[in-house]
Amino acid sequence: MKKIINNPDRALQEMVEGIAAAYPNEVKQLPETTVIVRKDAPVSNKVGIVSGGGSGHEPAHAGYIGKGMLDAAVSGEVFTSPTPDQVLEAIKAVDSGKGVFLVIKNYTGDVINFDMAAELAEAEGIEVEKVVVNDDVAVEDSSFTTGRRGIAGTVFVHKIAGAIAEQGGSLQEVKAVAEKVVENVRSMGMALTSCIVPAAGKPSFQLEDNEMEIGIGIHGEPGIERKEMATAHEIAKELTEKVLNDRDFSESDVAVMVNGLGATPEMELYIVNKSVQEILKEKGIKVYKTFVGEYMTSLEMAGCSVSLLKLDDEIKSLLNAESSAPAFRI
Amino acid sequence: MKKIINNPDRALQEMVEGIAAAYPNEVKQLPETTVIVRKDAPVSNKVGIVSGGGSGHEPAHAGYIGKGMLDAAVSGEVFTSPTPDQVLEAIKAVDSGKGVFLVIKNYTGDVINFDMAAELAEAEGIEVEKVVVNDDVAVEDSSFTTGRRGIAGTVFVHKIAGAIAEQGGSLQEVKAVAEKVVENVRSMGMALTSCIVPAAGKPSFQLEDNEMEIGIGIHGEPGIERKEMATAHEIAKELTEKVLNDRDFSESDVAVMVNGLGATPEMELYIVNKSVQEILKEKGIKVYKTFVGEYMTSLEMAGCSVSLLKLDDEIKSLLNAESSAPAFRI
Amino acid sequence: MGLQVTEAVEWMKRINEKIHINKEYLTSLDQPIGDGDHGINMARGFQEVSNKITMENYENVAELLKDVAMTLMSKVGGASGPLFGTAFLKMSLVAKGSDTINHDNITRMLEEAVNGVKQRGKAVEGEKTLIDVWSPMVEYFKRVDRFKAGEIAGEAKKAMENTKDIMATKGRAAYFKEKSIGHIDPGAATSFYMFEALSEVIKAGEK
Amino acid sequence: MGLQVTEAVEWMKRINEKIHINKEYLTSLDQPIGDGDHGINMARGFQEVSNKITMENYENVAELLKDVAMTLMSKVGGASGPLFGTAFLKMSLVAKGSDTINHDNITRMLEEAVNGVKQRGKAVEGEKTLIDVWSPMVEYFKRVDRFKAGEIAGEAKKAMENTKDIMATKGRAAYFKEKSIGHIDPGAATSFYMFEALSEVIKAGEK
Ligand SMILES: Nc1ncnc2c1ncn2[C@@H]1O[C@H](COP(=O)(O)OP(=O)(O)O)[C@@H](O)[C@H]1O
Ligand SMILES: Nc1ncnc2c1ncn2[C@@H]1O[C@H](COP(=O)(O)OP(=O)(O)O)[C@@H](O)[C@H]1O
Ligand SMILES: [Mg+2]
Ligand SMILES: [Mg+2]
Ligand SMILES: [Mg+2]
Ligand SMILES: [Mg+2]
Repeated sequence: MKKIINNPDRALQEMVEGIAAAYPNEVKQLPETTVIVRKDAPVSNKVGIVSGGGSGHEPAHAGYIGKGMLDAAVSGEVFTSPTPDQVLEAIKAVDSGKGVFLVIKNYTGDVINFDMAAELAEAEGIEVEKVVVNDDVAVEDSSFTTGRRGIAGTVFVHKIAGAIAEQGGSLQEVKAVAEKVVENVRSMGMALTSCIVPAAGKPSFQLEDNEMEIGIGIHGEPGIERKEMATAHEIAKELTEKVLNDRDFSESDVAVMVNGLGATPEMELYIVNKSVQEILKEKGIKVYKTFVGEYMTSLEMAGCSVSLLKLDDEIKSLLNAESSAPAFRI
Repeated sequence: MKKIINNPDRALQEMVEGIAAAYPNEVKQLPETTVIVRKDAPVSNKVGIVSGGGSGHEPAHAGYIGKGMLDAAVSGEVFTSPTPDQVLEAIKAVDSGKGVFLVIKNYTGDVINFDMAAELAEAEGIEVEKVVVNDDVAVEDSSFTTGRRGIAGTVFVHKIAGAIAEQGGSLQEVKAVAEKVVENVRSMGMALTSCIVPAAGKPSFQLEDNEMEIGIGIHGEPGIERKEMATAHEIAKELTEKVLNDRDFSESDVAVMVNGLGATPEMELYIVNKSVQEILKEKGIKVYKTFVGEYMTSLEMAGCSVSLLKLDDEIKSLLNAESSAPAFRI
Repeated sequence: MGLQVTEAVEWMKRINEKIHINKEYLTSLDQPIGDGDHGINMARGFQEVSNKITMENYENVAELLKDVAMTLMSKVGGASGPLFGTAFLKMSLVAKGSDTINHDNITRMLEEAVNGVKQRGKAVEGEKTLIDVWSPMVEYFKRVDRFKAGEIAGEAKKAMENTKDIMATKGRAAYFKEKSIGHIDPGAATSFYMFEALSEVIKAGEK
Repeated sequence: MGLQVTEAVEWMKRINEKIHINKEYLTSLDQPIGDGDHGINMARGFQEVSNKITMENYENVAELLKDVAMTLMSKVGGASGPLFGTAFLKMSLVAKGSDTINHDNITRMLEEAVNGVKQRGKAVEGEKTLIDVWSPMVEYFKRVDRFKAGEIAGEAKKAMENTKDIMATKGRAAYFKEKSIGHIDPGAATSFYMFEALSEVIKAGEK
């Protein structure tokens, strides 16, 4: 394992300090936590938006802190949900009295830890609401199982929940629009390589030179299907069609996200984007806005995901609203 | 070699089309070229800013096109300077009559091809000026040799030349401030892995598991020195001190860029940033603004570079000026 | 016999030891059907437990178990942190007022632990989780009328191994559906070490 | 004897062939002291040259050489594209008005080519570049009084091999300073193939 770190056990803490040191005018680290909040938190008369999860997904989640997006991001150990006490600190730091909204990705750990934090916060008199993002169509949607994972589509939820909160929306209004985004966003990912959890020191799985994993998550877990390596166009087609088969996007305006998982050259993301746009055009789906880059990563995994968000006028206007988050400036 | 491409011979063209397809309201591709220009080019009464070079450095250079930054980016084959005819097309497309300014990284190929384009443009009556960026302190500065390479510091030149042009600066004013930035910016990089030029199909060099290359460029070339792998702090120290030894930054306000080369998890960049900030603080150097992320990459190379830009009031205000470039929004 | 504070502390330290020895193994169980952090998570958590309880003087086992629970909840994260945390918290609640952990109260402690985990994890038996060790252990303790050190580890091991044949429907392993079959559940393996440690402490007490 | 259009076309096609056969070798020369694209660049360029000249009918060698130059300049990029482009452009200018490339004009053609490259590349002899093949070849052609097919390739090869001992001061290899010693310059190797192809075409014409 070659990584630019000092010690796997201190990587999380040092990263958080490095983020705080990078943007001292915009954010601050809550003392003795791995929580980063807006410098001006709590913003008075605004619903606080909190997200987070394991680390290793950077720029998620701290990169999305800013005016018009998140108020706080809680980082756990690499790929490990943060603990309830950390989430609680975040909630307390961003509550202005108007309540706090949690954006949670649908993983057992994230759901449990954030839920526990919400209970603790409510016990302290803070109103808390949440949404659980489950955009990954690689996994079957089922109420009998863990259900779908939350992946890159989560960034759209951050953006739009953050925008309505910034505009003064109530906790219930934030929740309503966040739920609408969750209903309307779908994603699918693939990987060429695994990644290395620093504390594990070796790749989470092995792929041969002619293999790829389809239906990958963002925690270095293997995908749903191992296949022979294909062309960019075939990959774009497979991901996009899986997304389109899952939800009716026809005749819609959509936002597209082609997300790199960490080690994919941007060149390749743009080649994928070319095919995605062609495929959508063929199907009569109108692309309103496109995002290409690294938004929700998996350490140094090579691969990408494609997300589609179906838009209506409300979501469009919230998507276009100003955001000062370093990793999602609009 | 595993890459998400269709064919190495078409990768450049398809990437350029993918960029154009991603931002149809902001940019356009000049037909039958690999040139991307601002949608509204030429912007009347504004000096046009053109940059470019080989591809494989994304988001450089097309990601820096936008109001307040570049007017055009010319992409060559991977790591290969674009040809004069392509650069000429870019110059012609962005000239509003106020002249065109070229930001060139100091590589023989880039310098020659851009110079030839400038000569051709001047023959067509377009006024052209240029700056050659050579921020890489890994290479000795010498007028008897090729001299220093241009690396990540180039992004600061784009930003600041773009800002003054947007404010209506004349060609000479743009040139003067761009030269000031070049005089005041220094960078140094290192790598943990090589990268794979698609058409070559194999890594440009090999590094063992306990080795790193110090003084790396951005074209997959080996570094100046091969060393035993070190900690993030040691790496940050070596890069920062090399930069500080080259130019007097003491008592200055600086902008910092911790740049990922393509496959480095952002987590690691922030860990490096933590050390860089500590080192600068110790030396009494005041950090005015920090940029952490992938700004000037080398395909899927793992590694990073550290750049420092010494600031005065003029450069500060230009650095802070609005930019709508997707990869450098301010 | 029963476990007094000293033995209960010893139990926790043995869990910590076992988890450290098997940290890589536990992580490797979490790689094919999870995200490869289970051993790392549990080792971090039980190291903190061990540090914490070494520094404290407990008057009763309930207090000790509560500290274990809180430490796991605030140091592990992931799914396993709050779930094992809940298990120990529930055990602590049942143990309140008792001086020891003994055969009389262990069944109720484990039963409450399982219920707590089920509620937190929205899971039941047969979903390939740590419940599939804890729940059979409740049944086992119900069946026997006293601590039988020689049996406990074996029962837990059997339960752990049975998770191999289950198709996961909860936790990360659920994403792999049929492909999750054939792998031992990492949380079940950690649970086995917990019961193995328990049996060793009981055995030591019998001497 | 001299090269008429047909032979000059044959010369270019042979260069193309040699570069394609040695594409990986040329690229591998560019890896330790460059960016590993030289073979790729030259193969792309000469493939385009070959396509272009196959489609055209040239009246004289100057026109042919001009197309070669323009194609290299607009299809290769990097340092080598404009530099070899300049070399062929200068040769074309000298060849203007001549029906053939022969021993009388080749010296002047190469001399002008070298001057053009030197000016464009701001380089001189001894900096470990393609100049270190072209310039010795000028000297060679000055020394002899007629085309000697048997010697040309050997002379070029010697010059190419001599670049091994030079420390680079221009081009990417200059970044490696002392470490550039011991490697053949990629552009010099390509230049050798150009002269080797020339000698073969001359030899074929002698028969
Ligand atoms: N819903 C659930 N109910 C009970 N136990 C669960 C549930 N989800 C996961 N687990 C347990 O947690 C273990 C995984 O723990 P760990 O790897 O530390 O956390 P994570 O899955 O968040 O990475 C699984 O092996 C399983 O035993
Ligand atoms: N300044 C220069 N003058 C003459 N030749 C040069 C100069 N710089 C580079 N070259 C030649 O160009 C060759 C490299 O070509 P190539 O690899 O295709 O371009 P790049 O260096 O841009 O990647 C070198 O081997 C050398 O022969
Ligand atoms: Mg985990
Ligand atoms: Mg090159
Ligand atoms: Mg896990
Ligand atoms: Mg080269």
